[in-house]
Amino acid sequence: MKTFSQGIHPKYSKGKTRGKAIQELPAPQRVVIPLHQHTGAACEPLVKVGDQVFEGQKIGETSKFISAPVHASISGLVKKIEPMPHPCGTDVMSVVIEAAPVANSGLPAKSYDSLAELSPDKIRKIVREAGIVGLGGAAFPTHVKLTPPEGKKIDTILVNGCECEPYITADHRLMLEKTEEIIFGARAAAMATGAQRIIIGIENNKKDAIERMKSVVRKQRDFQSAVIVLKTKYPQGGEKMLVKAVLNREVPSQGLPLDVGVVVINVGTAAAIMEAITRGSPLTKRVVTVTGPGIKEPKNLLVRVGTTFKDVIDQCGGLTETANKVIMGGPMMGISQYSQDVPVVKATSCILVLTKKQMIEEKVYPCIKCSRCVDHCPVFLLPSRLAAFSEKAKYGQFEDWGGADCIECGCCAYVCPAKIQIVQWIKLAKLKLRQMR
Amino acid sequence: MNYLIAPSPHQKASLTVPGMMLLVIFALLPAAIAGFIFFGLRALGLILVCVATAVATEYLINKIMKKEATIFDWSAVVTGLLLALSVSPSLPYYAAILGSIFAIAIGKQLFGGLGYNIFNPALIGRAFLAAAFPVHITSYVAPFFWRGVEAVSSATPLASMKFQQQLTPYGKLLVGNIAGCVGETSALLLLLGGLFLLWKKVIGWRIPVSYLGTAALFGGVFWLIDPAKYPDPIFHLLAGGLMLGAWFMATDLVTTPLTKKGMLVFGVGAGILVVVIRLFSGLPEGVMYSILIMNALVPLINRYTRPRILGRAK
Amino acid sequence: MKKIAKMIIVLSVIGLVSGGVLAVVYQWAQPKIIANQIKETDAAVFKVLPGTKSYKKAVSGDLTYFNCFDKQGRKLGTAILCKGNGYQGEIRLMVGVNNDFSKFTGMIVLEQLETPGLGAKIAEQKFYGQFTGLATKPPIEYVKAVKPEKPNEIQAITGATISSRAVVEIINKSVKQWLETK
Amino acid sequence: MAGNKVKKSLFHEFIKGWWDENPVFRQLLGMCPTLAVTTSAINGLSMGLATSFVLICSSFIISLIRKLIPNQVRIASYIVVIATFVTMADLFLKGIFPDISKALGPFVPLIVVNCVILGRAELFASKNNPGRAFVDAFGMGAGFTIALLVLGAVREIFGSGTIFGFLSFEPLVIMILPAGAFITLGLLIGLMNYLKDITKAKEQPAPACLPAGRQAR
Amino acid sequence: MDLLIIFISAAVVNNFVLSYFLGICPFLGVSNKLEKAFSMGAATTFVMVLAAMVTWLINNLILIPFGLPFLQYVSFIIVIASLVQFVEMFIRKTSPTLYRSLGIFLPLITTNCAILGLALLSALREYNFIQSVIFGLAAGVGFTLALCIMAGIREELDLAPVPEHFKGAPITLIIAGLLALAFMGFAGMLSG
Repeated sequence: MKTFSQGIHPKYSKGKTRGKAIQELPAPQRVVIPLHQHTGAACEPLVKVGDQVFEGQKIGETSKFISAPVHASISGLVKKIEPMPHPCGTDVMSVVIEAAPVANSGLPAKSYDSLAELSPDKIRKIVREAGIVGLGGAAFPTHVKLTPPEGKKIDTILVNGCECEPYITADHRLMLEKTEEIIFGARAAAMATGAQRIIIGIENNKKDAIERMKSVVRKQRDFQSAVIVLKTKYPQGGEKMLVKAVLNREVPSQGLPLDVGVVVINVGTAAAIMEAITRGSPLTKRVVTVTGPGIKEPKNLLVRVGTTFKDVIDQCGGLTETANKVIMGGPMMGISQYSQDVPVVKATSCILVLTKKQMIEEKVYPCIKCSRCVDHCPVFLLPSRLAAFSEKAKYGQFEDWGGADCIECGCCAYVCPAKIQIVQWIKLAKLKLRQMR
Repeated sequence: MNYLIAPSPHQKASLTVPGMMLLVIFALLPAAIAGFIFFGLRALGLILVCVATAVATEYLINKIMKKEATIFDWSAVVTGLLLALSVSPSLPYYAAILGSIFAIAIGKQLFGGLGYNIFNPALIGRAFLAAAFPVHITSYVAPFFWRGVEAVSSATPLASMKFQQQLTPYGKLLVGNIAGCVGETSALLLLLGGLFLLWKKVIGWRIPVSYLGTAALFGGVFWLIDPAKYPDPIFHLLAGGLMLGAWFMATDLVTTPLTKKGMLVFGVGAGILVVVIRLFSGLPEGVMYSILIMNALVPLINRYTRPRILGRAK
Repeated sequence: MKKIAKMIIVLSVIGLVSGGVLAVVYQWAQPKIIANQIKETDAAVFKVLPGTKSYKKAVSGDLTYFNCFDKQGRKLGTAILCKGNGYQGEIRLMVGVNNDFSKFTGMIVLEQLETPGLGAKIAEQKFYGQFTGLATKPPIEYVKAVKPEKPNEIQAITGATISSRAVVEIINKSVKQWLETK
Repeated sequence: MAGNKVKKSLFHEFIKGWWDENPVFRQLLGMCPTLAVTTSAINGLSMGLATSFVLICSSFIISLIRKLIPNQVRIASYIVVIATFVTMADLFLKGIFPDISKALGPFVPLIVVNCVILGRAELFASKNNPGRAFVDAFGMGAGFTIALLVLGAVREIFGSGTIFGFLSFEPLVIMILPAGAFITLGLLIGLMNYLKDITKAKEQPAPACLPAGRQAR
Repeated sequence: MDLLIIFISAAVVNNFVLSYFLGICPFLGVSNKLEKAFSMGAATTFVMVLAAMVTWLINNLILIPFGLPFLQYVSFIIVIASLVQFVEMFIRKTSPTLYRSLGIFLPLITTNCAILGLALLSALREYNFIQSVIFGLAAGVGFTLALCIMAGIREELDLAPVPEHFKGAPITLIIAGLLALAFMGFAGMLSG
């Protein structure tokens, strides 16, 4: 079975939601839609306070290439446009919409039933207009990925069905319930990039998804396609790890998968592409796994972007008594939240609530150079060393020892017996280096 | 409601630094008990004195430097215990006290405390004693001497090999009823302790295996050249402090390389050095020096054995 | 050009003055240095062969020895200068043998670089005194930790076997060499 | 640094080498003999006196002839002067104190390259009149001797269990070994730094080990 | 065999820095960065080999035959100083890159006591020409070895909270002491 070198085997804790079908969360009364939900430039608002908007209407846009528009996820009135808390920890200019009946239900969206009608450019345009970004967590605008630069040939679309973060089962459910849609989206991506081959990589802890995917792939004719089963290991879902595991190609340092002829898209993204093409609907909803020991009834929910965490959590029976940490994303790379008032954004794959039991505060010891971080770093860095350089503000040495190649997966901090916040130190140094330039 | 804010990852492995130290202490216990059985109350006294002095020194230095007390990371206990196990059971108590103070104060705290020392503190203490009290540190007593009236001085297997070309039977070397340091005589119990640490993943296999392997191979080469003059590889492995050194000292996390390749380099280097010192220098035993010298090279080893970063040119 | 000339002149003058001054000092010191060396040899020879009043230096190959005579000019024996490698560096020592070459009359360590407090004990009376009266044949041997029994045995220093062994080997080697030249 | 801008009092020139600008503890100069010969107090003292002799004489002579020497051959001339005095000291010791000469071994001739001497020649004697140069050299020599004596005494007390041959207890042999020399000096300098800090809040940076004279050609 | 013993003795067992205390100044001054340490070591080794040759020639062809032993120190130090000067000029002319990496260290070598110490020891031990050269090479290698080990350790210590008063020279000296302690393992290697 294929996999990459090093990495870790955390406790996966996916059992609570693995078997639960995706339920759609009813439209909330109020949504907060940040104008910056993706990697790249923020959007400018296209609406004013008091405007009527309908579900699916584009409310934010920018002319920058690396960016993606945002859309209203409910119909109603624009209440305010001002900086609001964002799950990434900062305040971001956001459009607040309150549900209200609106006269205009929007233009009939143009949709296509078959890919044959579409040119690569057309697909990219649809993807961009629909505001699709990578739904695995990084939120990189998908149309950018589908636009290979001059002279770069893409041969493979790699569909990422690893979902290596513990607790999260959103992609797992999608692969079970929207298999055809995912394949359709992947084919669209292949068309757009000129790739000949589609490979779906799934970790072997999702046996049912593998079977389901295989049965669909078998029927697929226009592209050479295959399902590759991968050994369960974190962070297999990282692009570089996945490309290495599946194709044994190494994404160059500081490079992208397209440098080695690969485009990696998440299964959720593929499904969203299909929605945009066949139904003309922009990305206004996504699947969120709401789980963790602090949630009364863990679920997989289809949630409108902009719904506050509170609304989502309430739908799952609320928090337990002992809940004390709310995280957007998985336990390895997720961001802990100050309140439940932040909205679900396009990158929210999971709302994880942990209790005091998981949160025994760890005393930090000096690094004892046990080399566990080195043994587990999937990109072969010396993380403890990088953290020490960062701590002593030796950014030159940090760079010399390859600090910029860190993918911030958190394996080092996970295994560290001294409980040093290695990832934080590395992130800090990377930030300082960027500021110096 | 206030939620806890903490950086990712939010899930961590359970092993902690004090936990690792306690495991090391646990793994050393069989050898320490064997020392007590073979060398009597004197050995137990030495162990207690070394551990107590090491901990007290650590505590005092923390106080003087106004730093947080670090005695509960148990590393000072490990240092004291290792030092006690690697000295002769007849070492006077005052020497043991001085050695422990030197190990903690100069070998560890002067570099900034746990995690920053370049050399293994216990070995620094041992090397200090070897240089300060050369006679005490090289006088050994026969095991079970406490049954008799008076301590009988006796040569270690390595010394009898070096100076009289006398081999000691393997059985004795395995069990440990021979003259030697408090905790180094029983190769079998040390091996057990080492395997326990390996199983608990406190240490890796690379250093002990490459160290022991190189010592056996390199020693074996000389044995093949002249079996009459040089001891055989098994003798190399079982005699002296090699087992203690390979499993508990050369694997000291702080003072060994970070990289996998580096660990192999470390083990091979130490293995060659130990054979060279045993066979060609004036000393019968070279484990301590071989590890200390390799400790000094660790920064260079780390630097030149850095793994290739994923995606960087080969 | 003038500058270079000045440089050369100044340096030469300094050099000449320096050479001159040193030559004078050397003239003054040289006899004293030689006298010191003689005094040292005297002391050593007199010590290893008690009763010596005069001696004659003899050199054969790289071996130096002194034939010693008493007040009446009778040959007392020979003091042999021995050298060889010790634990850490060269050891130079002198042994005296009596005229019929039956026993050693004394030994003294002239120079050694052994470990202080350990190997350096070879320069202590307790160790080198053992050689006085030792039988010359068979060659000297050393024992460890027990009292020497045979007439050609000495006890090695505890913890400094190598240094003790080195001394024994150096003496045996030099004496053998000396016997061959006789 | 050596007080060229603001002339210090002669007394201050004399006393500075004892502590403030102690060549060993504060300027870290002349480390080789400091470490090598301080196995006993008497050796340290002898070495200190021999070095002081060379330092004083050469500083005085260099200051006398400083105006005659062209800049380019400055260092070469200094070295010759220093080497001359070193040879004199060496011959003197060999002639009169053969035991001390033996104990100090090759470290007597190595006074030639003791950075204290060339450093004083370059930084002070070449810029000051013979009187001041003499006083400065005397102070520095005294400071150097004190440092060596202290180090020698410490090492002798612990290493031989004796002081000037008296007193006795079980010695720590390590103290007379090279390792002991390094560690003792390191600890002493650390201690001096600490004392300096508590006696004077204001720290003047100790000059680097290599005096400016070495960089100049 | 004889030459091998001279080499191992000077390079490892009786390392110039760690057991003869020669070259301590550069050892303390230039050991903070590995690249610098290696360049310094290489430059010193080069000069040492040359100095070993030239001083041997002077000692055995001029000083001894003409009975001028009292000029030994003066002539040796002059030879070393001019040698360094000459090497520097030569390197500057022939290889600017080498000059850039070694050049700044060359003037410092004149007063490195290891060079004069080498010349004196080699004269004292009455080595022949080949032995002198090997001795010079070994001493240089040993010096470079000690310097590089120290530089590696000091780079490591940049990351450590060494007590304030012990930063710099004190901790370097203490490490040198511990290194000397470790190198004691080789003691007695050349006996017999």
